[in-house]
Amino acid sequence: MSVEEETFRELKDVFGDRILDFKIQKMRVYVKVPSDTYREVIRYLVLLKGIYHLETITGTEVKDGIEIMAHLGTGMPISIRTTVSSEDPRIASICDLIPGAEFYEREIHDLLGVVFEGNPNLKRFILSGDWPEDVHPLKKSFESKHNLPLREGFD
Amino acid sequence: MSFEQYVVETLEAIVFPGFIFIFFLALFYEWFDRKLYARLQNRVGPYYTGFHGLLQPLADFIKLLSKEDIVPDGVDQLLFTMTPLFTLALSVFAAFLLPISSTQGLVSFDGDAIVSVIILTFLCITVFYAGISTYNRYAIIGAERSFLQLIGYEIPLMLSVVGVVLGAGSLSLSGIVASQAGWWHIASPQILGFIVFVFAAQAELERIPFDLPEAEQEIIAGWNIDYTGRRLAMFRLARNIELVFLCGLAATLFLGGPLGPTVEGYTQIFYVVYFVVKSLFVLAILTVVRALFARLRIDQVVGFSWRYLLPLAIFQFIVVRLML
Amino acid sequence: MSTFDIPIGPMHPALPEPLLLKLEVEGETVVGVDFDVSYMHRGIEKLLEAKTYFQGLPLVERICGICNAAHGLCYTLNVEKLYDKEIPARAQYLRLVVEELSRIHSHLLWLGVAAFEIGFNTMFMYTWRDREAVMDMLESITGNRITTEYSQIGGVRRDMPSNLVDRLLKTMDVVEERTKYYTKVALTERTIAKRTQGVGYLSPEEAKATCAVGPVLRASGVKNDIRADDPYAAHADVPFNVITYDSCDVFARIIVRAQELLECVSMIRTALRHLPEGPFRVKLPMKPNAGEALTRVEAPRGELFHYTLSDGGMKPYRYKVRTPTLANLGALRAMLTSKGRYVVNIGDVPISYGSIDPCICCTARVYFVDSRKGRSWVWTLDEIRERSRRGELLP
Amino acid sequence: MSMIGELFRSLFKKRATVLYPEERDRVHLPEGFRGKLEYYEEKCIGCSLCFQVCPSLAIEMVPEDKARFPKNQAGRRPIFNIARCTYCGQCEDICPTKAIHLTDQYEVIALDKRDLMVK
Repeated sequence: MSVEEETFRELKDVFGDRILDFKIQKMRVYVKVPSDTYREVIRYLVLLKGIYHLETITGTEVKDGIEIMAHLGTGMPISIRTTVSSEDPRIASICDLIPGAEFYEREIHDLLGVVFEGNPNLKRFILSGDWPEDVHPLKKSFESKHNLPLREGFD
Repeated sequence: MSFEQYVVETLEAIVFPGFIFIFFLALFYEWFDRKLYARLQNRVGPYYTGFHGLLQPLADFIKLLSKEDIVPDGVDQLLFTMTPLFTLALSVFAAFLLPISSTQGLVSFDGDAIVSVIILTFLCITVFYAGISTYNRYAIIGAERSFLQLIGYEIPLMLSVVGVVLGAGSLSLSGIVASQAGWWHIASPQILGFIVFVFAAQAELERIPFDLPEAEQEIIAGWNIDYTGRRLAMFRLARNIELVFLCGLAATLFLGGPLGPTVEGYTQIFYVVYFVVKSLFVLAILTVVRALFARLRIDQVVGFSWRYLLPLAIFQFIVVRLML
Repeated sequence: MSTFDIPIGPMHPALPEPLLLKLEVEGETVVGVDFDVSYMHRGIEKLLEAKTYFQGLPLVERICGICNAAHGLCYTLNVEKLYDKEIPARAQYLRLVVEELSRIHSHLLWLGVAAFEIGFNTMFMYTWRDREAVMDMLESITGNRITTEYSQIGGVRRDMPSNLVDRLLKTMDVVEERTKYYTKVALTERTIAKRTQGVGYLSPEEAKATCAVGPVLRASGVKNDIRADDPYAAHADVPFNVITYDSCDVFARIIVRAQELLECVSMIRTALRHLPEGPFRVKLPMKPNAGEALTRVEAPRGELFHYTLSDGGMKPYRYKVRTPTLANLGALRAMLTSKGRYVVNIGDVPISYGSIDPCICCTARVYFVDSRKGRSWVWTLDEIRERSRRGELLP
Repeated sequence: MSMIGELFRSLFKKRATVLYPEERDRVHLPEGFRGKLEYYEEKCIGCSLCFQVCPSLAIEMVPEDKARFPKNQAGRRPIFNIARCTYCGQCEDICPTKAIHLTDQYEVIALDKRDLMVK
């Protein structure tokens, strides 16, 4: 019963069937949860298990929407992934649990257009000021061929 | 005054120990300072213009003169144009006080030791006006810092000069030079005054560790951020002439100015040589201090002046008083 | 007191790269700070999706101008996880040597830049002069000073002959002696102590809350180093101790980085002594099998994070890079805001900013790129001027 | 004050700077240095592996009649645009017949981009 299975066993006991599927690699644990329990799992890990370090949050556009994955932990990272519908990408922010998450959430908001409810300042972070508001470059649908109209009057 | 004495005097004022000589001496000092600073850091320093970069300061000066002279709008026109002229005039007048080619300066009157120090304060005030006249954030902070720094180093500077005046028993530079005929002030306990003077000069010239008014990393160019072209050229020339003045003043007050063993016929040439060599020695000390330290924060500069420079100056003042 | 804000950047002598730091200032004390890192966004993640895995390596190496050995190593380890093939031990040892060598040159560079930030130009000149010895070694081992591209997918690019090993050991003695001298200077020089002690304070709780990484975290007393927690390459069998310091300020970061230099020197020596024989490279097919991989490497600035999702094709479906500076930005904001008794002076901003060893070109990626039309064309100078007048060229 | 010893020692030491245009011979490059590449047409077999692996699109395949070089029967051969090349050396590694070699020439200057084409 290696360390990976142990941590996964604990998560399985607490969250039971809400864990949709999982994958275990050497020193890595991936756990897939529905989007509403995403914040709950992280709160459990941060408050009870005392994991303070958030590596980053990865956003990927998959077939059935946008997949948000938070990687927590220092020694052996636990990755909690959830998918959000691409028409109305909304998810609860984890800024109050881990203040460090603010920049990662703002970056995904810029590049993929996911709205994190509860993020203190969800304004433009990584894209330059004059990049148009609704275009998100990391989406597969984004074609980098045409030149985009510039947004006037940015700060 | 007869006509040819009048011509000699104007020639003296314009050419020899006057403006032209001071101008080239200032450029030479800047070259010496940059070259020694580079050599201390195992670098080469200016190399390509002239022999080992000797003409580099002159090249910079001419380049600045030819550059475009931008006047940003919203600037106080009067102050913006007047401060460079005022600073240059002040520093050249100060340079005239120094006894270079004879034991007394071009302009010599009783009490000119005190006047020379007051000119230093005026120079700091012009720096303040230079900063305030441009409504640029960095310049305002630079000007504010130059005043804070002035509060720090001005009183120790005054005390060290007054200590020398007391030791020499006369208020005029020529008198001070005369009193050092046998015994230079630096050999006596005035050496504390010399140390205070060196640090105060470093702060007056805004060089590291006291270069806060134009701290490159924090406020880019501080008070001279908006000056370009001729105005900046004048400011830099004024700064170089001020360097000559301060090193010359230190040489006169503590190292016996132009005095030294001379051959019969050529006393004047020896005076000049002694003056330049001694002030270069003081300049070398200033450069080594520049290479040795990191820049202090504004509260640390004022703290340093009040906690170390001032007690040292007062102690030196008391010792000189007791010795008399 | 009325506050007005001072912009530092995006073009500023203290900033090596374009980052806009908006400081809200009351007199000389900084009250609030806001960042804008968007000036250097290059869209490398989008670009990597358009390149095959083998072509992606030179691009990933160029994310950062200083710590590119770490980026290259993290990329190759990450992609090799997709193949799950055995990588020869000699390659792992040689990778460790080049990674530690690049950490030495990055820390020496940082010591110089930090000294420059506080106005100590002499130390800047000396550290950068001594760094040249390390750069020459990197050049002879990998063929290029900075973009080493030493670790390839499947091992290392060149073997290290014995004469290079001897030269490397001699350089290590020089580096060790110079680092000891600089640590002595950092400890005894009073003006450095005055400018760095108590400046840029980051309490351990704040460091943990803002997920700081690398020397910034270790200088606040938190023992966290990927080379020890999750060893990669040959770090499992090359012993080293994690340096921490507990005074939580810029001075602590100087000491942590200086002592890490000494650790790197000892690691390189042990690695070179036990260099195993055998092949240094394994041929791997162009197409990895499908799956996802997540790798973390201890870059000179902190923990570097690479993640890839591959659908079996030659090109990655998604490639995510999170650089250490992005993680430390939160810590920087905590350092720069004055809270109660801890007051931040304008003079402290450049050195606190410099103390997280920012590498903005890592943080933001490529902005916009012309897609692969497969044809290259040459614009004459006036054509470019003409296009920019018509507003066709994006800023 | 602690660096004063070092400062005065370096007054008498030889300067660290290498004055590039005058002291060109003091710049010595290691033998594995990756500089401007040179291309041996007779060795090339036209497999266009270098074209596939070049990350910065610096290589372009142009048609080539088979008679000129016996080894190259594929009817095409690469031309290299040094202006786009980033000296990564991937083409030198992947080339099966060692037809590309990165020399140690680092002074790559040209007034016209077309001179930077290695045919």
